[in-house]
Amino acid sequence: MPQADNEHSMSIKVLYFASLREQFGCNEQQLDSAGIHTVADVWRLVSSGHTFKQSVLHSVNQQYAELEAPVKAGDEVAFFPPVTGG
Amino acid sequence: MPQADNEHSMSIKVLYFASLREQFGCNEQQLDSAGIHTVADVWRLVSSGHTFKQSVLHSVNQQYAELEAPVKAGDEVAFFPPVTGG
Amino acid sequence: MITILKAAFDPWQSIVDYQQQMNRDGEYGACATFVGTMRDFNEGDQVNTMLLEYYPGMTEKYLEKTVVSAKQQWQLLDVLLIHRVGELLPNEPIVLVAAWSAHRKDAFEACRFIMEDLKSKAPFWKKECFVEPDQQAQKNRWLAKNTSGY
Amino acid sequence: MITILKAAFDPWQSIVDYQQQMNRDGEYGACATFVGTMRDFNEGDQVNTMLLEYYPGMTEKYLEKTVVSAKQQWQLLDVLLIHRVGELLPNEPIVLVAAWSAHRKDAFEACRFIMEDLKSKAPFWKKECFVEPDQQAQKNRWLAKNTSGY
Repeated sequence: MPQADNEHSMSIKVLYFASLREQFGCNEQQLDSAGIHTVADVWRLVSSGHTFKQSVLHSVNQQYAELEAPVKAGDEVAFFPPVTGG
Repeated sequence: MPQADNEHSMSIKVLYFASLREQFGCNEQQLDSAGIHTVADVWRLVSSGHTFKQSVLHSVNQQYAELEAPVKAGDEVAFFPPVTGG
Repeated sequence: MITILKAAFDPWQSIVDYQQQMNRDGEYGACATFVGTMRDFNEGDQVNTMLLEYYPGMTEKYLEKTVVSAKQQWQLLDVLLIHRVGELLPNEPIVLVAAWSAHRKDAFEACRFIMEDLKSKAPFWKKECFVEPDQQAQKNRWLAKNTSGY
Repeated sequence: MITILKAAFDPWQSIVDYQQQMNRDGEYGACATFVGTMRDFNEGDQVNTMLLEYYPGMTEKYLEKTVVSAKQQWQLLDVLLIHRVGELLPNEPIVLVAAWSAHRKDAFEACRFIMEDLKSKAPFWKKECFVEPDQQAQKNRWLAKNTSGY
Protein backbone atom coordinates (compact mmCIF):
# COMPACT_ATOMS: atom_id res chain seq x y z
CA MET A 1 0.00 0.00 0.00
CA PRO A 2 1.52 3.40 -0.92
CA GLN A 3 2.78 5.47 1.97
CA ALA A 4 0.58 8.49 1.07
CA ASP A 5 -2.63 6.48 1.48
CA ASN A 6 -1.44 5.11 4.75
CA GLU A 7 -0.69 8.56 6.09
CA HIS A 8 -4.07 9.86 4.93
CA SER A 9 -5.90 7.00 6.60
CA MET A 10 -4.16 7.83 9.90
CA SER A 11 -5.65 11.32 10.08
CA ILE A 12 -8.96 12.89 11.04
CA LYS A 13 -10.25 15.88 9.08
CA VAL A 14 -11.61 18.64 11.33
CA LEU A 15 -13.78 21.48 9.95
CA TYR A 16 -14.90 24.75 11.57
CA PHE A 17 -17.75 26.99 10.45
CA ALA A 18 -19.00 30.53 10.97
CA SER A 19 -17.89 32.19 14.24
CA LEU A 20 -15.86 29.09 15.19
CA ARG A 21 -13.99 29.24 11.90
CA GLU A 22 -13.12 32.87 12.66
CA GLN A 23 -12.18 32.13 16.25
CA PHE A 24 -9.90 29.24 15.23
CA GLY A 25 -8.61 31.28 12.28
CA CYS A 26 -8.88 28.16 10.15
CA ASN A 27 -11.43 26.27 8.00
CA GLU A 28 -9.98 22.83 8.24
CA GLN A 29 -7.17 20.88 9.83
CA GLN A 30 -5.85 17.32 9.83
CA LEU A 31 -5.34 15.64 13.20
CA ASP A 32 -3.34 12.52 13.85
CA SER A 33 -5.88 9.91 14.91
CA ALA A 34 -3.59 8.34 17.51
CA GLY A 35 -5.30 8.37 20.91
CA ILE A 36 -8.59 9.77 19.49
CA HIS A 37 -11.70 7.66 20.12
CA THR A 38 -14.61 10.11 20.37
CA VAL A 39 -15.79 13.58 19.33
CA ALA A 40 -14.94 14.70 22.87
CA ASP A 41 -11.30 13.64 22.32
CA VAL A 42 -11.12 15.75 19.16
CA TRP A 43 -12.72 18.71 20.89
CA ARG A 44 -10.35 18.52 23.86
CA LEU A 45 -7.36 18.61 21.51
CA VAL A 46 -8.51 21.48 19.30
CA SER A 47 -10.26 23.68 21.87
CA SER A 48 -7.54 23.92 24.51
CA GLY A 49 -6.71 27.56 25.19
CA HIS A 50 -10.01 28.83 23.70
CA THR A 51 -13.15 30.00 25.50
CA PHE A 52 -16.51 29.98 23.75
CA LYS A 53 -19.41 32.40 24.11
CA GLN A 54 -21.79 30.09 22.23
CA SER A 55 -22.69 26.48 22.61
CA VAL A 56 -20.86 24.31 20.08
CA LEU A 57 -22.50 21.71 17.82
CA HIS A 58 -20.63 18.76 16.33
CA SER A 59 -20.95 16.29 13.51
CA VAL A 60 -19.13 13.17 12.33
CA ASN A 61 -19.11 12.43 8.60
CA GLN A 62 -21.68 15.18 7.98
CA GLN A 63 -24.24 13.94 10.51
CA TYR A 64 -24.95 15.42 13.93
CA ALA A 65 -23.15 13.35 16.58
CA GLU A 66 -22.95 13.33 20.38
CA LEU A 67 -19.69 14.10 22.20
CA GLU A 68 -19.49 10.39 23.05
CA ALA A 69 -19.80 9.33 19.38
CA PRO A 70 -16.86 7.24 18.10
CA VAL A 71 -14.32 8.83 15.76
CA LYS A 72 -11.73 6.89 13.77
CA ALA A 73 -9.03 7.63 11.20
CA GLY A 74 -10.54 8.86 7.92
CA ASP A 75 -13.55 10.50 9.57
CA GLU A 76 -14.63 14.10 9.01
CA VAL A 77 -15.49 15.91 12.25
CA ALA A 78 -16.97 19.42 12.28
CA PHE A 79 -17.61 22.02 14.97
CA PHE A 80 -19.95 24.97 14.55
CA PRO A 81 -22.20 27.39 16.45
CA PRO A 82 -26.03 27.13 16.61
CA VAL A 83 -27.49 27.33 13.12
CA THR A 84 -29.26 30.46 11.83
CA GLY A 85 -30.53 29.60 8.35
CA GLY A 86 -33.95 30.06 6.78
CA MET B 1 -95.30 57.75 4.22
CA PRO B 2 -95.92 56.12 0.80
CA GLN B 3 -97.77 52.83 0.81
CA ALA B 4 -95.02 50.97 -1.05
CA ASP B 5 -92.46 51.70 1.69
CA ASN B 6 -94.92 50.67 4.30
CA GLU B 7 -95.56 47.38 2.59
CA HIS B 8 -91.84 46.75 2.15
CA SER B 9 -91.14 47.43 5.79
CA MET B 10 -93.79 44.86 6.77
CA SER B 11 -91.97 42.03 5.02
CA ILE B 12 -89.00 39.80 5.69
CA LYS B 13 -86.69 38.84 2.81
CA VAL B 14 -85.79 35.13 2.82
CA LEU B 15 -82.89 33.75 0.75
CA TYR B 16 -81.92 30.15 -0.07
CA PHE B 17 -78.55 28.93 -1.33
CA ALA B 18 -77.06 25.86 -3.00
CA SER B 19 -78.98 22.59 -2.40
CA LEU B 20 -81.62 24.43 -0.37
CA ARG B 21 -82.24 26.84 -3.23
CA GLU B 22 -82.77 23.86 -5.52
CA GLN B 23 -84.96 22.03 -3.04
CA PHE B 24 -87.16 25.11 -2.50
CA GLY B 25 -87.04 25.86 -6.23
CA CYS B 26 -86.52 29.50 -5.37
CA ASN B 27 -83.71 31.99 -4.59
CA GLU B 28 -85.64 34.48 -2.59
CA GLN B 29 -89.07 35.15 -1.18
CA GLN B 30 -90.82 37.89 0.79
CA LEU B 31 -92.68 36.84 3.95
CA ASP B 32 -95.23 38.90 5.83
CA SER B 33 -93.58 39.69 9.15
CA ALA B 34 -96.82 39.35 11.12
CA GLY B 35 -96.37 36.77 13.87
CA ILE B 36 -92.65 36.29 13.16
CA HIS B 37 -90.27 36.94 16.05
CA THR B 38 -87.30 34.61 15.54
CA VAL B 39 -85.36 32.70 12.90
CA ALA B 40 -87.18 29.57 14.11
CA ASP B 41 -90.53 31.20 13.24
CA VAL B 42 -89.32 31.89 9.69
CA TRP B 43 -87.98 28.37 9.33
CA ARG B 44 -91.23 26.79 10.58
CA LEU B 45 -93.19 28.75 7.99
CA VAL B 46 -90.97 28.04 4.96
CA SER B 47 -89.88 24.47 5.72
CA SER B 48 -93.26 22.84 6.34
CA GLY B 49 -93.73 19.91 4.01
CA HIS B 50 -89.97 19.57 3.30
CA THR B 51 -87.50 17.09 4.73
CA PHE B 52 -83.77 17.84 4.76
CA LYS B 53 -80.87 15.47 4.35
CA GLN B 54 -78.35 18.06 5.52
CA SER B 55 -78.16 20.28 8.54
CA VAL B 56 -79.32 23.81 7.76
CA LEU B 57 -77.42 26.98 8.65
CA HIS B 58 -79.07 30.37 9.07
CA SER B 59 -78.18 34.03 9.02
CA VAL B 60 -79.93 37.31 9.80
CA ASN B 61 -78.79 40.40 7.89
CA GLN B 62 -75.79 38.51 6.50
CA GLN B 63 -74.46 37.31 9.84
CA TYR B 64 -74.75 33.81 11.28
CA ALA B 65 -77.62 33.73 13.80
CA GLU B 66 -79.09 31.17 16.20
CA LEU B 67 -82.61 29.81 15.71
CA GLU B 68 -83.65 31.92 18.73
CA ALA B 69 -82.26 35.14 17.20
CA PRO B 70 -84.87 37.92 16.79
CA VAL B 71 -86.21 38.73 13.33
CA LYS B 72 -88.21 41.85 12.49
CA ALA B 73 -89.75 43.44 9.42
CA GLY B 74 -87.07 44.61 6.97
CA ASP B 75 -84.58 41.89 7.95
CA GLU B 76 -82.86 39.55 5.50
CA VAL B 77 -82.89 35.92 6.62
CA ALA B 78 -81.00 33.18 4.75
CA PHE B 79 -80.94 29.37 4.93
CA PHE B 80 -78.18 27.24 3.45
CA PRO B 81 -76.40 23.89 3.79
CA PRO B 82 -72.93 23.43 5.36
CA VAL B 83 -70.37 25.50 3.48
CA THR B 84 -67.85 23.91 1.11
CA GLY B 85 -65.60 26.74 -0.09
CA GLY B 86 -61.84 27.05 -0.28
CA MET C 1 -57.08 42.89 0.31
CA ILE C 2 -60.07 40.56 -0.19
CA THR C 3 -61.34 39.77 -3.67
CA ILE C 4 -64.08 37.49 -4.97
CA LEU C 5 -63.42 36.70 -8.62
CA LYS C 6 -65.73 35.35 -11.33
CA ALA C 7 -62.87 34.65 -13.77
CA ALA C 8 -59.79 32.41 -13.57
CA PHE C 9 -56.74 33.93 -11.88
CA ASP C 10 -53.03 33.25 -11.51
CA PRO C 11 -52.32 33.05 -7.76
CA TRP C 12 -48.53 33.41 -8.09
CA GLN C 13 -48.73 36.47 -10.32
CA SER C 14 -51.33 37.90 -7.90
CA ILE C 15 -48.83 37.56 -5.05
CA VAL C 16 -46.05 39.20 -7.09
CA ASP C 17 -48.29 42.12 -8.10
CA TYR C 18 -49.72 42.61 -4.63
CA GLN C 19 -46.33 42.43 -2.96
CA GLN C 20 -45.00 45.09 -5.32
CA GLN C 21 -47.73 47.61 -4.52
CA MET C 22 -47.58 46.80 -0.75
CA ASN C 23 -44.36 48.81 -0.79
CA ARG C 24 -42.99 47.19 2.38
CA ASP C 25 -39.76 45.83 0.94
CA GLY C 26 -37.22 45.10 3.66
CA GLU C 27 -39.92 44.96 6.37
CA TYR C 28 -41.32 41.49 5.80
CA GLY C 29 -39.14 38.50 6.60
CA ALA C 30 -41.91 35.95 6.11
CA CYS C 31 -44.67 35.19 3.62
CA ALA C 32 -46.83 32.12 4.11
CA THR C 33 -49.27 31.25 1.35
CA PHE C 34 -51.86 28.65 0.52
CA VAL C 35 -53.32 27.91 -2.91
CA GLY C 36 -56.33 25.62 -3.24
CA THR C 37 -56.80 24.11 -6.69
CA MET C 38 -59.64 22.18 -8.30
CA ARG C 39 -58.81 18.48 -8.60
CA ASP C 40 -60.08 16.31 -11.45
CA PHE C 41 -61.03 13.39 -9.21
CA ASN C 42 -63.22 13.30 -6.12
CA GLU C 43 -64.86 10.38 -4.34
CA GLY C 44 -63.71 8.05 -7.12
CA ASP C 45 -65.38 10.02 -9.93
CA GLN C 46 -63.93 12.10 -12.73
CA VAL C 47 -64.94 15.72 -12.17
CA ASN C 48 -65.33 17.81 -15.32
CA THR C 49 -66.52 21.16 -14.03
CA MET C 50 -67.41 22.71 -10.72
CA LEU C 51 -69.85 25.47 -9.88
CA LEU C 52 -68.93 27.67 -6.95
CA GLU C 53 -71.88 29.54 -5.47
CA TYR C 54 -71.64 32.27 -2.81
CA TYR C 55 -73.82 34.69 -0.88
CA PRO C 56 -73.04 38.17 -2.25
CA GLY C 57 -72.84 40.51 0.71
CA MET C 58 -72.49 37.95 3.48
CA THR C 59 -69.48 36.19 1.94
CA GLU C 60 -67.47 39.42 1.70
CA LYS C 61 -68.47 40.37 5.26
CA TYR C 62 -67.47 36.98 6.57
CA LEU C 63 -64.05 37.03 4.89
CA GLU C 64 -63.45 40.56 6.16
CA LYS C 65 -64.23 39.39 9.69
CA THR C 66 -61.82 36.46 9.30
CA VAL C 67 -58.95 38.68 8.16
CA VAL C 68 -59.62 41.25 10.91
CA SER C 69 -59.57 38.43 13.45
CA ALA C 70 -56.23 37.16 12.09
CA LYS C 71 -54.76 40.67 12.31
CA GLN C 72 -55.86 40.86 15.95
CA GLN C 73 -54.26 37.52 16.81
CA TRP C 74 -50.95 37.86 14.95
CA GLN C 75 -48.53 40.64 13.98
CA LEU C 76 -49.18 40.90 10.26
CA LEU C 77 -47.94 43.41 7.73
CA ASP C 78 -50.58 42.50 5.14
CA VAL C 79 -52.95 39.80 3.93
CA LEU C 80 -54.14 38.94 0.42
CA LEU C 81 -57.20 36.71 0.01
CA ILE C 82 -58.66 35.81 -3.38
CA HIS C 83 -61.57 33.38 -3.82
CA ARG C 84 -62.96 32.20 -7.11
CA VAL C 85 -66.71 31.80 -7.82
CA GLY C 86 -68.71 30.66 -10.86
CA GLU C 87 -67.83 27.77 -13.14
CA LEU C 88 -64.38 26.21 -12.72
CA LEU C 89 -62.35 23.68 -14.68
CA PRO C 90 -59.92 21.13 -13.21
CA ASN C 91 -56.56 22.57 -12.17
CA GLU C 92 -57.96 26.10 -11.87
CA PRO C 93 -57.09 27.85 -8.59
CA ILE C 94 -60.02 28.20 -6.18
CA VAL C 95 -58.49 30.17 -3.34
CA LEU C 96 -55.32 32.05 -2.45
CA VAL C 97 -54.32 33.24 1.02
CA ALA C 98 -51.01 35.06 1.54
CA ALA C 99 -49.89 36.55 4.87
CA TRP C 100 -46.82 38.75 5.33
CA SER C 101 -45.08 39.35 8.66
CA ALA C 102 -41.66 40.19 10.11
CA HIS C 103 -41.24 36.70 11.63
CA ARG C 104 -42.42 33.30 10.40
CA LYS C 105 -44.69 32.25 13.26
CA ASP C 106 -47.21 35.01 12.57
CA ALA C 107 -47.40 34.44 8.81
CA PHE C 108 -47.69 30.64 9.18
CA GLU C 109 -50.37 30.67 11.85
CA ALA C 110 -52.44 33.47 10.32
CA CYS C 111 -52.44 31.79 6.90
CA ARG C 112 -53.61 28.51 8.41
CA PHE C 113 -56.24 30.20 10.58
CA ILE C 114 -57.69 32.13 7.64
CA MET C 115 -57.97 28.98 5.52
CA GLU C 116 -59.55 26.92 8.30
CA ASP C 117 -62.04 29.65 9.16
CA LEU C 118 -62.89 30.13 5.49
CA LYS C 119 -63.34 26.39 4.89
CA SER C 120 -65.54 25.90 7.93
CA LYS C 121 -67.70 29.05 7.86
CA ALA C 122 -67.40 31.32 4.79
CA PRO C 123 -70.57 31.01 2.67
CA PHE C 124 -69.39 29.21 -0.46
CA TRP C 125 -70.87 26.03 -1.92
CA LYS C 126 -69.40 23.65 -4.49
CA LYS C 127 -71.41 21.63 -6.97
CA GLU C 128 -69.50 19.07 -9.01
CA CYS C 129 -70.38 17.92 -12.50
CA PHE C 130 -68.89 14.42 -12.70
CA VAL C 131 -68.90 11.09 -14.53
CA GLU C 132 -68.95 7.81 -12.59
CA PRO C 133 -66.51 5.03 -13.58
CA ASP C 134 -67.89 3.00 -16.56
CA GLN C 135 -70.76 5.44 -17.02
CA GLN C 136 -71.40 7.89 -19.83
CA ALA C 137 -73.85 10.37 -18.40
CA GLN C 138 -72.82 13.48 -16.51
CA LYS C 139 -74.24 13.91 -13.02
CA ASN C 140 -74.28 16.74 -10.53
CA ARG C 141 -73.80 16.75 -6.79
CA TRP C 142 -73.39 19.37 -4.11
CA LEU C 143 -70.44 18.65 -1.85
CA ALA C 144 -71.79 17.72 1.58
CA LYS C 145 -69.21 19.21 3.94
CA ASN C 146 -65.60 20.31 4.07
CA THR C 147 -63.23 18.08 6.01
CA SER C 148 -61.76 19.54 9.16
CA GLY C 149 -58.20 20.69 8.59
CA TYR C 150 -56.80 19.99 12.03
CA MET D 1 -36.32 18.99 -5.33
CA ILE D 2 -33.71 20.55 -3.06
CA THR D 3 -31.44 23.32 -4.32
CA ILE D 4 -28.77 25.45 -2.67
CA LEU D 5 -28.23 28.61 -4.71
CA LYS D 6 -25.37 31.08 -4.73
CA ALA D 7 -27.28 33.67 -6.79
CA ALA D 8 -30.53 35.59 -6.17
CA PHE D 9 -33.74 33.77 -7.18
CA ASP D 10 -37.42 34.53 -7.74
CA PRO D 11 -39.38 32.20 -5.42
CA TRP D 12 -42.74 32.71 -7.18
CA GLN D 13 -41.35 32.02 -10.63
CA SER D 14 -39.56 28.99 -9.19
CA ILE D 15 -42.91 27.64 -7.97
CA VAL D 16 -44.56 28.23 -11.34
CA ASP D 17 -41.72 26.53 -13.23
CA TYR D 18 -41.51 23.61 -10.84
CA GLN D 19 -45.25 23.06 -10.80
CA GLN D 20 -45.31 22.97 -14.58
CA GLN D 21 -42.68 20.22 -14.86
CA MET D 22 -44.22 18.25 -11.93
CA ASN D 23 -46.89 17.30 -14.42
CA ARG D 24 -49.48 16.48 -11.74
CA ASP D 25 -52.19 18.91 -12.84
CA GLY D 26 -55.56 17.93 -11.44
CA GLU D 27 -54.01 15.78 -8.69
CA TYR D 28 -53.00 18.45 -6.21
CA GLY D 29 -55.72 20.36 -4.38
CA ALA D 30 -53.36 22.14 -2.03
CA CYS D 31 -50.06 23.97 -2.17
CA ALA D 32 -48.65 25.55 1.00
CA THR D 33 -45.58 27.71 0.64
CA PHE D 34 -43.24 29.76 2.77
CA VAL D 35 -40.83 32.42 1.56
CA GLY D 36 -38.25 33.87 3.95
CA THR D 37 -36.84 37.23 2.91
CA MET D 38 -33.93 39.31 4.16
CA ARG D 39 -35.10 42.29 6.22
CA ASP D 40 -33.25 45.60 6.29
CA PHE D 41 -33.53 46.02 10.06
CA ASN D 42 -32.56 43.67 12.88
CA GLU D 43 -32.07 44.29 16.60
CA GLY D 44 -32.50 48.04 15.99
CA ASP D 45 -29.72 48.30 13.41
CA GLN D 46 -29.80 48.94 9.67
CA VAL D 47 -28.56 45.82 7.90
CA ASN D 48 -26.83 46.42 4.58
CA THR D 49 -25.71 42.97 3.52
CA MET D 50 -25.79 39.46 4.88
CA LEU D 51 -23.41 36.57 4.36
CA LEU D 52 -24.95 33.11 4.42
CA GLU D 53 -22.44 30.33 5.10
CA TYR D 54 -23.21 26.62 4.87
CA TYR D 55 -21.51 23.23 5.18
CA PRO D 56 -21.29 21.80 1.65
CA GLY D 57 -22.18 18.13 1.89
CA MET D 58 -23.79 18.12 5.32
CA THR D 59 -26.31 20.87 4.50
CA GLU D 60 -27.64 19.01 1.45
CA LYS D 61 -27.79 15.75 3.43
CA TYR D 62 -29.64 17.43 6.28
CA LEU D 63 -32.23 19.04 3.99
CA GLU D 64 -32.73 15.72 2.20
CA LYS D 65 -33.38 14.02 5.55
CA THR D 66 -35.88 16.75 6.47
CA VAL D 67 -37.85 16.35 3.25
CA VAL D 68 -37.81 12.54 3.49
CA SER D 69 -39.11 12.81 7.05
CA ALA D 70 -41.92 15.13 5.89
CA LYS D 71 -42.88 12.68 3.14
CA GLN D 72 -43.07 9.89 5.73
CA GLN D 73 -45.32 11.92 8.03
CA TRP D 74 -47.71 13.42 5.47
CA GLN D 75 -49.23 12.46 2.13
CA LEU D 76 -47.31 14.72 -0.24
CA LEU D 77 -47.25 14.82 -4.02
CA ASP D 78 -44.05 16.87 -4.17
CA VAL D 79 -41.81 19.30 -2.30
CA LEU D 80 -39.64 22.14 -3.56
CA LEU D 81 -36.98 23.58 -1.26
CA ILE D 82 -34.59 26.34 -2.32
CA HIS D 83 -32.09 27.95 0.04
CA ARG D 84 -29.82 30.84 -0.82
CA VAL D 85 -26.17 31.08 0.29
CA GLY D 86 -23.44 33.69 -0.23
CA GLU D 87 -23.86 37.46 0.00
CA LEU D 88 -27.45 38.76 0.17
CA LEU D 89 -29.00 42.21 -0.05
CA PRO D 90 -32.13 43.37 1.82
CA ASN D 91 -35.40 42.12 0.33
CA GLU D 92 -33.73 39.18 -1.40
CA PRO D 93 -35.39 35.81 -0.78
CA ILE D 94 -33.44 33.50 1.54
CA VAL D 95 -35.56 30.37 1.51
CA LEU D 96 -38.55 28.86 -0.29
CA VAL D 97 -40.50 25.79 0.79
CA ALA D 98 -43.47 24.60 -1.25
CA ALA D 99 -45.44 21.42 -0.50
CA TRP D 100 -48.14 19.96 -2.76
CA SER D 101 -50.81 17.50 -1.63
CA ALA D 102 -54.35 16.41 -2.41
CA HIS D 103 -55.75 17.92 0.81
CA ARG D 104 -54.71 21.01 2.73
CA LYS D 105 -53.74 19.49 6.08
CA ASP D 106 -50.77 17.63 4.59
CA ALA D 107 -49.39 20.59 2.63
CA PHE D 108 -49.79 23.02 5.56
CA GLU D 109 -48.21 20.78 8.18
CA ALA D 110 -45.38 19.53 5.99
CA CYS D 111 -44.44 23.07 4.93
CA ARG D 112 -44.33 24.22 8.55
CA PHE D 113 -42.40 21.15 9.67
CA ILE D 114 -39.76 21.57 6.96
CA MET D 115 -39.24 25.25 7.84
CA GLU D 116 -39.00 24.58 11.59
CA ASP D 117 -36.61 21.69 11.11
CA LEU D 118 -34.49 23.74 8.70
CA LYS D 119 -34.39 26.76 11.03
CA SER D 120 -33.44 24.71 14.09
CA LYS D 121 -30.99 22.19 12.61
CA ALA D 122 -29.89 22.72 8.98
CA PRO D 123 -26.26 23.92 8.91
CA PHE D 124 -26.54 27.52 7.72
CA TRP D 125 -25.10 30.58 9.46
CA LYS D 126 -25.91 34.24 8.92
CA LYS D 127 -23.49 37.10 9.40
CA GLU D 128 -24.94 40.58 9.19
CA CYS D 129 -23.08 43.67 8.02
CA PHE D 130 -24.89 46.53 9.78
CA VAL D 131 -24.72 50.17 10.88
CA GLU D 132 -25.80 51.17 14.41
CA PRO D 133 -28.09 54.19 14.82
CA ASP D 134 -26.09 57.46 14.76
CA GLN D 135 -22.92 55.61 13.79
CA GLN D 136 -21.03 55.70 10.51
CA ALA D 137 -18.89 52.58 10.56
CA GLN D 138 -20.08 49.22 9.31
CA LYS D 139 -19.89 46.34 11.73
CA ASN D 140 -20.30 42.60 11.40
CA ARG D 141 -22.00 40.11 13.65
CA TRP D 142 -22.94 36.45 13.47
CA LEU D 143 -26.56 35.87 14.41
CA ALA D 144 -26.59 34.01 17.71
CA LYS D 145 -29.59 31.69 17.33
CA ASN D 146 -32.86 31.35 15.44
CA THR D 147 -36.03 31.94 17.42
CA SER D 148 -38.27 28.95 17.94
CA GLY D 149 -41.25 29.06 15.59
CA TYR D 150 -43.78 27.37 17.82
